[in-house]
Amino acid sequence: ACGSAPDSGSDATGEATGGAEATTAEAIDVVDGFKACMVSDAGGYDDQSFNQSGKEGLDRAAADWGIATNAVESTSDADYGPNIDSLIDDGCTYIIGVGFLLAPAIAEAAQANPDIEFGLIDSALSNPDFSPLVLDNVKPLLFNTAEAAFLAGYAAAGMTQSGTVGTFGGLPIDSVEIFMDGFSDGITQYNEDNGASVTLLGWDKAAQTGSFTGDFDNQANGTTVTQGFIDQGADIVMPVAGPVGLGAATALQSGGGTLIWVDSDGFLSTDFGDITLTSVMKQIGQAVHDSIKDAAEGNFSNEAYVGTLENGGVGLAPWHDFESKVPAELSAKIDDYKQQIIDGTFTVESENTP
Amino acid sequence: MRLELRGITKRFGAFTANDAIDLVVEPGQIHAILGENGAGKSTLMNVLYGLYTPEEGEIVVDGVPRTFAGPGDAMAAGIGMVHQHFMLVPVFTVAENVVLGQEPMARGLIDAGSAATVVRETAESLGFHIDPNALVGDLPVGVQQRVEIVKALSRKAELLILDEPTAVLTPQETDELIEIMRTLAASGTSILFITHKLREIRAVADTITIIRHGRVVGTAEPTTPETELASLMVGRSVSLGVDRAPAQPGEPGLAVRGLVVRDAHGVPVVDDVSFDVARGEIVAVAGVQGNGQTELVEAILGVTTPEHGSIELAGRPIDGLGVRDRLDAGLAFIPEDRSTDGVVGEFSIVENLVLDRVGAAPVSRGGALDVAYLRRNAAERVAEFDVRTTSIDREVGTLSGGNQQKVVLARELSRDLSVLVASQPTRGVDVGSIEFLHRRIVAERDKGAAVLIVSTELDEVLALGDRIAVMCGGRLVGIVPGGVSRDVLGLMMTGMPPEEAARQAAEHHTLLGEADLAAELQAPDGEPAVVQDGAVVQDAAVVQDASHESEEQR
Amino acid sequence: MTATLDAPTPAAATAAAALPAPPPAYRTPIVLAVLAVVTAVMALATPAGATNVRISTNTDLFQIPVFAVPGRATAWLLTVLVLAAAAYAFVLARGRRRIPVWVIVVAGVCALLALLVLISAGKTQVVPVTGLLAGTLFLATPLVFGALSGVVCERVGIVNIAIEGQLLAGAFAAAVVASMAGSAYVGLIAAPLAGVAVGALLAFFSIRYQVNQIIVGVVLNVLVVGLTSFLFSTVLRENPQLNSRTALPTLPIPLLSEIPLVGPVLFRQNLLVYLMYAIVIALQILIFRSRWGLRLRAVGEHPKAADTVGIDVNRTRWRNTLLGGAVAGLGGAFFTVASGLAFGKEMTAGRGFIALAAMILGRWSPTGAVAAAVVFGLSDQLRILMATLAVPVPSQFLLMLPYVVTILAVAGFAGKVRAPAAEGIPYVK
Amino acid sequence: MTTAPEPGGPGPEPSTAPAPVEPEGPTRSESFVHQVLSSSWLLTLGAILLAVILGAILVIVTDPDVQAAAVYFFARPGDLFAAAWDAASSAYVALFQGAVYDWTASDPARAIRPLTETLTIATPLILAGLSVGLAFRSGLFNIGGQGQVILGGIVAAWLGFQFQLPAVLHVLLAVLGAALGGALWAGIAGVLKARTGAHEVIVTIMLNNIAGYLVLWIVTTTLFASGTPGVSKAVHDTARLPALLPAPFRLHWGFVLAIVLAVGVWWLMERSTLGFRLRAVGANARAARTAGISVARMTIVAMAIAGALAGLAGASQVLGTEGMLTASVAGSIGFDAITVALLGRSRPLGTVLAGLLFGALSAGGRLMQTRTGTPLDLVLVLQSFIVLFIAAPPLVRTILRLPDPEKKPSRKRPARGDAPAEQAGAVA
Ligand SMILES: Nc1ncnc2c1ncn2[C@@H]1O[C@H](COP(=O)(O)OP(=O)(O)OP(=O)(O)O)[C@@H](O)[C@H]1O
Ligand SMILES: Nc1ncnc2c1ncn2[C@@H]1O[C@H](COP(=O)(O)OP(=O)(O)OP(=O)(O)O)[C@@H](O)[C@H]1O
Ligand SMILES: [Mg+2]
Ligand SMILES: [Mg+2]
Repeated sequence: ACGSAPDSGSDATGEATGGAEATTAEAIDVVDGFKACMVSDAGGYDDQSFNQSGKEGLDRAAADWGIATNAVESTSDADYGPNIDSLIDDGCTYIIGVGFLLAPAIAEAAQANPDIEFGLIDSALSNPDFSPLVLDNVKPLLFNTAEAAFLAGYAAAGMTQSGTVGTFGGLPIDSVEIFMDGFSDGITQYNEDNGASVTLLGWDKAAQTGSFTGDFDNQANGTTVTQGFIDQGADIVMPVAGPVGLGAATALQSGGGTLIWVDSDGFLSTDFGDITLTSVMKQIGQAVHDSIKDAAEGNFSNEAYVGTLENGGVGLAPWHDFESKVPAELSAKIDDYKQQIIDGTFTVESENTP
Repeated sequence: MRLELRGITKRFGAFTANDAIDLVVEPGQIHAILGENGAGKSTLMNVLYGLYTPEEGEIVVDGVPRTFAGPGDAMAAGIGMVHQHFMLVPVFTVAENVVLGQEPMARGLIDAGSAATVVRETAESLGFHIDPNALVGDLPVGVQQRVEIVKALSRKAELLILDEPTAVLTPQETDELIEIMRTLAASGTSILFITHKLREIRAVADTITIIRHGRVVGTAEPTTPETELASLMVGRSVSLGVDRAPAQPGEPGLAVRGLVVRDAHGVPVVDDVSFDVARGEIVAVAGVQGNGQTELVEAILGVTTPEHGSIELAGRPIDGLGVRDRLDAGLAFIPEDRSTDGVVGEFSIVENLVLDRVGAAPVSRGGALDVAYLRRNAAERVAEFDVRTTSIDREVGTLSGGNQQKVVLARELSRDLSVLVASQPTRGVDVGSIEFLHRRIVAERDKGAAVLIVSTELDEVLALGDRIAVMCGGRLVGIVPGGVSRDVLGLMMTGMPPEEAARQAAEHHTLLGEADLAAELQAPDGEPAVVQDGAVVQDAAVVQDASHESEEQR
Repeated sequence: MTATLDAPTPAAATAAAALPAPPPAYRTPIVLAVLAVVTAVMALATPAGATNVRISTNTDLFQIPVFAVPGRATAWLLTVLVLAAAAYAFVLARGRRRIPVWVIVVAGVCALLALLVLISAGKTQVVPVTGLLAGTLFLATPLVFGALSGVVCERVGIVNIAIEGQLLAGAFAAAVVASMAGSAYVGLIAAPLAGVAVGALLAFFSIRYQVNQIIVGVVLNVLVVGLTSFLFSTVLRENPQLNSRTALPTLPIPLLSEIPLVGPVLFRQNLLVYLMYAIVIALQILIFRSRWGLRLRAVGEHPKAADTVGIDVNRTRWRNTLLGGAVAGLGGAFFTVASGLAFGKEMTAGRGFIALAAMILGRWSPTGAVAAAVVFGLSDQLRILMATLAVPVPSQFLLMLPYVVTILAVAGFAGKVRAPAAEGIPYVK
Repeated sequence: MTTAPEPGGPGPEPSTAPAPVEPEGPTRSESFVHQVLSSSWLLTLGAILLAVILGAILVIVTDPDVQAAAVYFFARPGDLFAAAWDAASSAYVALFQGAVYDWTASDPARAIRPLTETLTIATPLILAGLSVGLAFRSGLFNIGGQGQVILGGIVAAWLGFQFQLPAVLHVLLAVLGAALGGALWAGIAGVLKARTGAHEVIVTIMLNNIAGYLVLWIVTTTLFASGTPGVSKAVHDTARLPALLPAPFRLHWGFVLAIVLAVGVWWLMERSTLGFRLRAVGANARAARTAGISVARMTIVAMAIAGALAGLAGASQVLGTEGMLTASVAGSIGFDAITVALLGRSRPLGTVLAGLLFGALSAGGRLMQTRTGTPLDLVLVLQSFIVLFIAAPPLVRTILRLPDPEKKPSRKRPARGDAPAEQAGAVA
């Protein structure tokens, strides 16, 4: 096709309706003028983490049902309000804010624009006195990540050769610490169950202190922190630091360690599939996708969506390459806990739960 | 080398610094160029050395016309230059400075050994010794100058330009320099010797070219009478001998007791100095630059903390006070380097005229500047001190040095002052202004201020000092009455005690002193070109009609 | 200076810095004495019990078993060492002699070690000395490159605030070109070229147009962040194959890499780190002893003097600004190919500014810059270790540690630094 | 001596007559006229134009449609040009609409909203820009705006939610507290510089990082934490800087504060003794010292005032725009402020204008992103090119072939090294 022009009938504008290629999803009845939009937090859509997952959900919705979408990126906290506003301006009818940092901006916009629907990932709204704030036109999309992280912790404790595992975060913020809390609990549980003494480096749940690299940018810091864990004998590490986790992966790769990824299935989304034991998945994309479907069909509700092991909103990724290496009884025990959590007979608690 | 300059013209914007200058230097000749400040001497030399490209004219070396794109070309053509402001890197060693640009190499790195050898051998051929490994910044200026000469000669210069080389030397050091110049000339090196001091020219030059306002206004022989040279150089006759009454010392003004100041290395740079200046008296401090005068006045001002000793201002100890309080106590201060210490170049004349008294009425009230007062003050001071400017709002940095200096003096002399400390009050100022500034300083004395003048120019010291203190190596060598002979001061500047200096000076004169004597003998009317009320006439501008002027003043 | 947008030239800045009368010569000894007191306090606070130290890695030829060091005794020993350094400094200061940098370094390292003992004594975790050192080197690498770039540029009289931009441009170019070529080594060629491009802009504006160098530097940083992020969000997002992961292999040097302790740290590295050694050594020798270095320094100290001996000042500045750019650009490769990572937005995360600090702290000399970078890397390592050892301090405060250490170092020891005299001043004949 | 020879005259006789004229150098009033004549506005426009062109090139070459059309360039070159024009023009049109006036908006309020957004965003930039500019003129390079904004924000938030006070009093207290917070933080750098000579560039960079982690910690403390993680309690309404316009406009009194402070800084620097001293120290510290001005004290004072201004930028965010404290309250205000101050030549008027330009670019950038998907980073590229071009007028003249106003018969200043930047002219 090199050098030959496309025939003039179909031009670039054809793309906007490019829903044609969506094959898997069944068609839905989209409300007239529906437009689904998204605002990232300051991390931006390339964060290899929740902004990116959210955007994938949005893109998938566009592809599946041919709905109009728009996504804007924020570069700082000051951008949230104006970005939401420019989306309102742009004719969006359903606007999703990614990340708890957008909560105040979403609350404000929702109160000012009662006819527009909003979604908020990772946070519910609250009043200044900590009491929950429920607005008719805001749907919180929450994830009980600790549940899945618990399973990952259990798995890590069961799989470690050295009896030491580690975790670290990018910055000490709740959405990061919740992973670390669950992970820690999983290890404690394993030790209790098996009289083992697997130690966790990098997070002290009781004191809520631990290892952080200081930002979500400098991947080299992930490498050094992980190398520090390896030097202490750790052989499995769960970085909760977006792209900085890739730095951890390189250290694990050269140090013969194993990685537990977070947010997405690291086996698929990173280049480090061969050392990825499993991933703590937070199905933000799916939640976004589903909430858009509801809104598009006119079925918006302000009821919070809580991703749990039960509804598959959070989960442990498949073992992939490690399938053969994970002992059957460990795998079974993990499934067992999963079931108990789903049944409600076992709960994972974290003070960082949204 | 035979050098010929033909019709050299150099302009800076609309300003013509050199105007069709012709000049011939014969091999082995010492060719003096005489001209007052700003005449264009340095500019011409910079053209010759390839630093400036002339707008017009030709440089002919040994009959071949040359164009110099940069100093590299000039050096290649055998021209060496010792700049008025030394071109030495202070943090480099002597050897590094000398070989810079033509480094001897060994195994890819600079051959330190042969660099040192070059220094030693060149210095020895001129009859002195320099430590090649000394840091240039640590050396006295006189030695730095020798480094410059060694640097030029080590580049096989056949023509050596010396731009005002004697400004920083004691008379005795000047003698040594003259010896070196003669040695060089004898070995065939041509020398271009820039100065505005007539006595030096007479002592050493083979021929003289006089420049005024960028033009060659005449050539002369060393035998030409000083008066003639002077009027050629200045274009008129000027008196620099300040006509002043004898001092009438009153109460103590400034008292310095056992002052010791150490530098960063712990070396005492002011070493146990004590003296008094009474009100109504001028004490002039003579000495070669870098012998502690700077630190002495800085300690008086309070920007340097002395290790020992005390300072009293009008009988009141000021040791614990900061600069601000000392100024408020009646100290007026004229720093030696006006552009770095005296004025803020980017500030207007208006602002600079109140730089050290913004905090008090009438300059400000309630923290707000009184703009009307500032402008009125500026207009008055500019008129009073004859500051030449297009506007009082002009940035001081764009004024000429002399006018900048007038701004500093105008500021300091318009305050209530009991003590005036002035360093190099007329450095780089044109002849006419020197006269004016000196008169103003004497006027302050007569109003009852205690005045301390620090100057490296013996002429100035002799012109102003009621008493003269000489510093050497941080110590006060002695205090002698005004009007003593230059040779005595010169010897004291080398550290010799006054009595010894007086004895030796009587025994044999310096070359310059001899030249003076010779000139006296030659002077057409036999009138010695010296003294008037104990003040010495500045060589540069000879008094012809002193009588006329005295008449005027009567 | 009204003319130059009123940014202070560094010359003015340093002049101001040097002003408050000659600082007391006893400052360094006093600071060291304070440090000794702090160390003593730490020794007092050190719990009973031993610190487990490991100085070999699993892959070493000679395995040295983990051994225990008595905590309190070691802490006191370190205190004595710091005290000795302080005392020696006092003696030197009284004799008004220069206090050599190593005295300060020894005291600083001893104090840091005492902190290490304080946090690790009586704990089961080991102190992996090799790992600490290797991590220090790792963190110091980009800082060393950045600081060396600063040294070259500033020694020739051009203030290089654009180090951050040069590192980032280098990181970007290394990743993209290595991805396209499929070889990490090609990235090592592209990175310095990108740095040179940034250096060329710096030189163009500050030499040719005499724009204030601080302005140009600050703005170039913004420009590079803007450009790389823009390209990342457009071209690289659409063509992920342009930004894939390529890694420089580790090249252990036979024999040397088997030396206990230092072997694995220094000689089990990739090419970029070996290049760093070579550049540090070469610059340290060449700047002070070669023709190039002499002229470089002459131009930075007294350009007019250099001009009068036939050195083309502005050409010298141009060349060395480009060279400095190349060094920093090469250092940028650390973030991508040398770490085996793809490019990420703003992934240099302010290291260029830390490098600038290292250069000043290192007094404009290559070895000084290395020492400063190592101090920074070590304090960063220490805080990582503290977090790992679960020291009960909020994580946010641990994260501050390297920055606090830098401020203390600058305020305590490096105050009276002298920048090249002509730095920041354009040369016009 | 620089007096030109008077033709045939007797030379410079000392005289007490009113000063004769020296024919060199521009005076201040002259240079003002000169600046106007040299059409600095034209130059500024030229600089912006060049930056816009470079930005357009960047947009065009990275645009997928353009790349697609380039593949078959020889078959149908028109497509390429159309696609290129489309990519660049739509981005810039959106930028303009987002910054000034949006004629496509649904209602009049929305149409003029962009301009108010520009002013809102410009507010902290102007305040922090004044901070950097004041420090510059006092001879200090304050890279620490970021940290000072944060400290200002922390104090403003705390005073804002912790106390119950009458409206005017409360906001005054919170604003002053923010200024004090910024002043103290910057004062650390000032004191260290004055006492130990520690380079303010290093110290302020480090303080930025420390402040960043400090605020991260503080929003998690029980004192600050709200129901929403990472966000502090909201400040009371009594502590809010009141809105200037009704909702949906966000413009608040912070903007008025910024303008008033710009005037205040002008007065301080040009008309007060303190400003005089600060400028003297900045321009020539040695001469200032000789004139009895304490350089150390002025260093501390300058940093403190600069910190106070930056702290007010934090207050403007916390008490005005946002109403609460978040960990990234400073955004990139502290760094943008450096460029703003550089562009504004450290003068208050220039800083206000530069702040407005940057505010416009960032407000417009958001709409550009929303409408055309062009990454916000383009704004950074535009900003840096504008500053570079404005700092190098000869370059702009050469490229745009503008006449050189220097070429009139006025003597150039002797080699002071900075002459070319001189004509940067009034800016923006
Ligand atoms: N680079 C320059 N730009 C503009 N004017 C200059 C420059 N250099 C010198 N001038 C002017 O040219 C004139 C001649 O200066 P020059 O330095 O040659 O004088 P000089 O004879 O060496 O004086 P001095 O005895 O003081 O050294 C002076 O008026 C000076 O102000
Ligand atoms: N020499 C000095 N060096 C540095 N700062 C000074 C100096 N003198 C005064 N200041 C500072 O400037 C402020 C005003 O000082 P000053 O006493 O000069 O006031 P002022 O300008 O005289 O005002 P007013 O005329 O109303 O008394 C003082 O608070 C002090 O901080
Ligand atoms: Mg928490
Ligand atoms: Mg001269």
